[in-house]
Amino acid sequence: MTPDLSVDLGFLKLRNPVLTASGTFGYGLEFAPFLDLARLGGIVVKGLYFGPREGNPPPRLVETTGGLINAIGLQGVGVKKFAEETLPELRKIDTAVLVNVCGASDDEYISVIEFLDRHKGIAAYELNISCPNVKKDGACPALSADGTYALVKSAKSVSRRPIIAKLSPNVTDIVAIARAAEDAGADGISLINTLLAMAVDVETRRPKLANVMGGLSGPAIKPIALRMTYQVASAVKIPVIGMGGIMTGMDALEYLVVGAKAVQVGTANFIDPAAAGRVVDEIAAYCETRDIAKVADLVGTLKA
Amino acid sequence: MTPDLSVDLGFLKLRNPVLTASGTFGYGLEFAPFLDLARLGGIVVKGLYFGPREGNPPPRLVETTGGLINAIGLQGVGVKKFAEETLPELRKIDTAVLVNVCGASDDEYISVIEFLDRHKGIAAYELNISCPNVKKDGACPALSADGTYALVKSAKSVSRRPIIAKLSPNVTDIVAIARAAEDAGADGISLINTLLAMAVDVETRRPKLANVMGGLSGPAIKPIALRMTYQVASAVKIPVIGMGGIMTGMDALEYLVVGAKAVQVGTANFIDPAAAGRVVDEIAAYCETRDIAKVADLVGTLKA
Amino acid sequence: MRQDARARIILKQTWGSYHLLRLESAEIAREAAPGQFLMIRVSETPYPLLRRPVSLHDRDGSELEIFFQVAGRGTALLAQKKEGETLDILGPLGKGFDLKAARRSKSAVLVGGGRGIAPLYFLGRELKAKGAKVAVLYGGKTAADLPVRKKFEEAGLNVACSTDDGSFGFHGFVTGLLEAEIRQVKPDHIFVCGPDPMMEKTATIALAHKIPTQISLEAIMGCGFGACWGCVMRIRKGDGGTWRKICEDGPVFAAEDIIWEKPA
Amino acid sequence: MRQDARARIILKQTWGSYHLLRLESAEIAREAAPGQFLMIRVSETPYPLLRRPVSLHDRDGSELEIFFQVAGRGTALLAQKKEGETLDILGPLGKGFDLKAARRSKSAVLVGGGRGIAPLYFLGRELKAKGAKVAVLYGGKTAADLPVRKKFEEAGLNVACSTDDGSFGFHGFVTGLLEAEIRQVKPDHIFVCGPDPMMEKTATIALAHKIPTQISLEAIMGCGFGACWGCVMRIRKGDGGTWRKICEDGPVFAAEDIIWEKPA
Ligand SMILES: Cc1cc2nc3c(=O)[nH]c(=O)nc-3n(C[C@H](O)[C@H](O)[C@H](O)COP(=O)(O)OP(=O)(O)OC[C@H]3O[C@@H](n4cnc5c(N)ncnc54)[C@H](O)[C@@H]3O)c2cc1C
Ligand SMILES: Cc1cc2nc3c(=O)[nH]c(=O)nc-3n(C[C@H](O)[C@H](O)[C@H](O)COP(=O)(O)OP(=O)(O)OC[C@H]3O[C@@H](n4cnc5c(N)ncnc54)[C@H](O)[C@@H]3O)c2cc1C
Ligand SMILES: Cc1cc2nc3c(=O)[nH]c(=O)nc-3n(C[C@H](O)[C@H](O)[C@H](O)COP(=O)(O)O)c2cc1C
Ligand SMILES: Cc1cc2nc3c(=O)[nH]c(=O)nc-3n(C[C@H](O)[C@H](O)[C@H](O)COP(=O)(O)O)c2cc1C
Ligand code: FES
Ligand code: FES
Repeated sequence: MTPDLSVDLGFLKLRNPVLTASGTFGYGLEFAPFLDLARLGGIVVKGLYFGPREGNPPPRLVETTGGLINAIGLQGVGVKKFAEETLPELRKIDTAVLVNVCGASDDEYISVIEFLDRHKGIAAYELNISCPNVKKDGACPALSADGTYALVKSAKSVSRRPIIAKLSPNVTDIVAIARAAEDAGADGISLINTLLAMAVDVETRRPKLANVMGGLSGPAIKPIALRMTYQVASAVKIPVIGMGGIMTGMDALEYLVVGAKAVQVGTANFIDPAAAGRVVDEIAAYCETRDIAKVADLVGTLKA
Repeated sequence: MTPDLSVDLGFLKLRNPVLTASGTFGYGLEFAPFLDLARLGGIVVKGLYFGPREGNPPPRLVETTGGLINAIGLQGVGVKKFAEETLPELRKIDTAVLVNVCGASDDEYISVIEFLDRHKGIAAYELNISCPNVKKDGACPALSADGTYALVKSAKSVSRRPIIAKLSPNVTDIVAIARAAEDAGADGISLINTLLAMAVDVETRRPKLANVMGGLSGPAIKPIALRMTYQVASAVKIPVIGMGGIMTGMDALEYLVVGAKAVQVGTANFIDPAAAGRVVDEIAAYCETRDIAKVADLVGTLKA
Repeated sequence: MRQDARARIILKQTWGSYHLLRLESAEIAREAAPGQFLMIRVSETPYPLLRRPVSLHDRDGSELEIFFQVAGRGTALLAQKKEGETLDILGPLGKGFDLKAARRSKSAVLVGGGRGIAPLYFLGRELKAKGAKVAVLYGGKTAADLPVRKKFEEAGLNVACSTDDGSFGFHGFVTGLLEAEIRQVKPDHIFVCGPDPMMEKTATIALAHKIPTQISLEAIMGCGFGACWGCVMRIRKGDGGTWRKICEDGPVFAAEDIIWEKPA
Repeated sequence: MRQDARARIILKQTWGSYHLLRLESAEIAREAAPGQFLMIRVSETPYPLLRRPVSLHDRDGSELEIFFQVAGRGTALLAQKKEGETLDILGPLGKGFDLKAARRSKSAVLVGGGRGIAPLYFLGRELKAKGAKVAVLYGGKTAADLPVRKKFEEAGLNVACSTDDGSFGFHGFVTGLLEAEIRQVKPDHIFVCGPDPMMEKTATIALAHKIPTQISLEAIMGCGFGACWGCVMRIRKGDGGTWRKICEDGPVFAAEDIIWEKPA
């Protein structure tokens, strides 16, 4: 008997709990040659500012043990080009499309939302209040409960679509930030964004990233991300989407067990462009062999 | 020409910049069969509470990608047994011995220091205000600037020996915590302790650690630790001792380049019990081939 | 206790998921005793990160043998090693079996389950050499899980086997064989290594019959030589029991001292 | 552009730190063009984590060749692969060389330094097949860094070599050979791949002589197919230059469009 993989975020029903993480799946279409996008629970597209953005100078990437540090700096095409060229193509694909919303100022977040609100084919906004690669030393709204509350509040006040607040792991008390987002009316929470990190080339005495610091992702961070997902899912009532180092279906299931209703696959997409589809298959296979009729029944089943 | 590996912390001169990290080198003597302890810059012994401690139930360890999560819970013999049985043996070894001081309360930290102050053969105290495995959800004084300031201040007020404050990476603003330690009179700062993390066994739906959460160490965390070491070394005047994922001499040199005056080798000691000695050799070899006369000249040479 | 970074693999045997490696490592072999173990570096990369503990299966002059079953990543990598390659090993580690206690024993019973048979071959040969009468009870899931049975017999140790599916020998758990054995001739010493439930059951039986019993425990190990305090189990020391290090104080303990806890 | 998770290695050649692998991968081979590359999974473990980009060295029916030099962890692992084993590859990636522009060229000069020679063999054969007169300039540190020289000659492509230490051919940089070549017969097209300084120097020379020149760039790559935006360099598009993806818009660019930046 094939298991029911669907999950319900309340504001959004997903075919399965596997989304692709923003910035690791381009605008989605880049992956069409490698997997059937309609098999995904959803796609979170690359972070969008209102206008096109230059991003940071290279080198932008450095590999570490089990991880990847990136300092892309959110280079991108901006909302207009996205709405005109990419969104129509994405609409043809039968999967949930979420837009990762960025802004240099609160106003920019608002303008992005107001602009996209006028275009069809977007299931929800993921508010990227946690990118470590834009301001100095990784500063971003998600580093404080107040900053998070204020931004989520104003986003909710204008948006006609659900808002998912994407949190930063570079904080002392992730639960306090999550509660602030919930109090501000966020429909859901996704975490974690990358951990502020750096690497040095001893020979040249230079940072390996032109931006000096960047965001660490990949399997190396999974234990930290899983811990934070567990803490947040245990503390808030709104649905939580977990991510960080998911490479396999079993990794994804760990997130569900600690309380995430859905997950996002990130860095794995670079290593194996079919990874997100494989994760779906592996979750299905696991449920089948263990006679789990509904994957949603696994959510929050941790015995702790 | 053999390079000069000595480094001067101001309050303490070291034969070379390589210390062993607390809790990863036992009480030191466990490693005598594998390397000549006198070749080390110094030994930081396992965290000591005043009395003997039970520690956490097993499982206490779980391996992750490039990392190790531990929840030992500071099981240990206590200061009396240490002073009577271990310290006399350590005194015979020609290397700096540092004691990692723990406490369930501020008073206990003080009693540990007052007790050890009466015994010879300790070069400095490393104040472990950052162990994530003792209180719930990793709570510890190093999570707040105030907590750090208060504890360091009272420790300094009684101690007749230098105090190194060991910081936690589980914070939003590591620089603020470091400054608090400096303002309170700390003679040095060491970082990082482990990152709060967890892992789950999907089959049993149980955490892989009996303690649910533990501290992540090893190569996986090096990019985060290096970033924090760089931020702190750039912000304070007192010497900084960096650690996190150091496996090789080149890893150690990255820490010196970003501003650490010395480093500690931790998890690597489990994998290769001769690791700390090898790191010393690799640093020496690097300096020799690059005609670097004094390793101290590499400290803080990052071009950023 | 020392490190041999280049212990050469001079023989390899494979039975399905079970593998035997014979290593040339003179100093470690010289110091080795039954029940002790090695910590083996299974990869030069940081993945997997930690060494893996494996018991000494046999010792012959300057040579050591290990016998292991693939359980996951690390043992899978170990299983890929070929003759002529070298291994980075630490050993001999732990206290091993107390042979003094066993010396006086006229009849010793060795109970091994699955991969747990590994340390019992070395032990059995030593006991036999010391003139003890040795009976080996060897349990596995199926006939395919008894690869070293013949090896015991060739060493003059008589072996009774059990399989969970009845495909070979006694149909049932090896603890069933033990109870039968005890009914015939009550042994004056029992040595056990296997899965936790099997060891716990054996302990119960042995204690009921007041037969001195030594059990070789397993735990996830960070270092193997007493430095990380990661491998503890609750062990009585006269007292009500404290966390003691399996790697250093064990891995072998007296059945009556072990406090079996339910998993976390 | 597709994934072939099981491209079989049907031939392996090794010269010191240089290696050549011939792969059976029909679909990717069919689509392949000179200057395109593969992203290769060098390990099934997460270490190293990312795929490694390697140029297409040749294509023959359903077979592909790659030629690489060991530069670190990943290429070292790739160098350990044996005939009969399979590789997980993505390809063909990137735009490759613009052969239309070159079709009219009567005389093309191919300038390769070290491992940078890799894409020029596939290119040279295609140009020759299209009837162009092809001269190959091949530079290396020493004679040992020119392993595929004979291979070019056997393909009927004449090769002039240079070595930094003078151990073979012209004593000096390959750019010296280029200047000499230009003095004799001014080529009407230049194709370049090698270390950044060598490519930058070549660009300067070519631009000075107003010779259309295509350069194959390298960058650290996260994905290889345009998804991570990690591989950018500053490229002119009429405009003053913007960060463009080497993997998708390149790796080959016109010399005049490349803005060479000093390292961060
Ligand atoms: C003192 C001692 C002696 C041992 N002797 C032998 C032997 O002679 N032959 C043999 O086949 N095995 C032996 N083992 C067990 C062996 O160490 C584990 O099977 C091995 O470490 C698993 O590593 P892995 O990477 O293959 O599996 P992993 O992928 O790490 O884990 C697979 C499964 O094995 C469990 N596991 C992991 N580490 C250990 C461990 N240290 N002990 C027990 N279970 C573990 C995990 O919880 C998991 O369920 C011994 C263990 C100890 C502690
Ligand atoms: C489009 C393209 C085509 C290439 N074709 C070939 C080829 O045909 N043959 C060949 O030998 N090499 C080729 N390279 C270079 C090759 O990809 C790198 O040498 C390799 O990725 C290094 O990986 P590593 O793990 O061995 O080294 P690492 O341990 O990762 O690093 C070792 C050194 O190589 C540098 N490096 C790492 N990644 C890259 C990269 N992607 N490009 C350039 N330098 C890098 C690092 O900065 C470091 O200095 C190509 C690169 C690109 C971008
Ligand atoms: C190259 C790269 C680019 C990213 N860009 C974004 C982004 O635009 N917006 C965002 O919210 N997160 C971005 N992230 C973070 C990921 O969405 C994800 O939160 C993080 O990588 C952890 O998941 P992973 O370990 O599976 O990669 C990016 C990550 C990487 C590696
Ligand atoms: C098993 C284990 C026990 C530890 N015990 C202590 C301790 O008692 N006191 C302390 O300050 N840090 C302790 N630590 C943290 C280390 O000293 C070090 O800060 C951390 O492991 C990062 O370094 P590494 O990545 O090189 O291991 C422990 C770490 C491990 C892995
Ligand atoms: S395994 Fe480290 S103390 Fe036992
Ligand atoms: S390598 Fe990912 S966009 Fe070029």
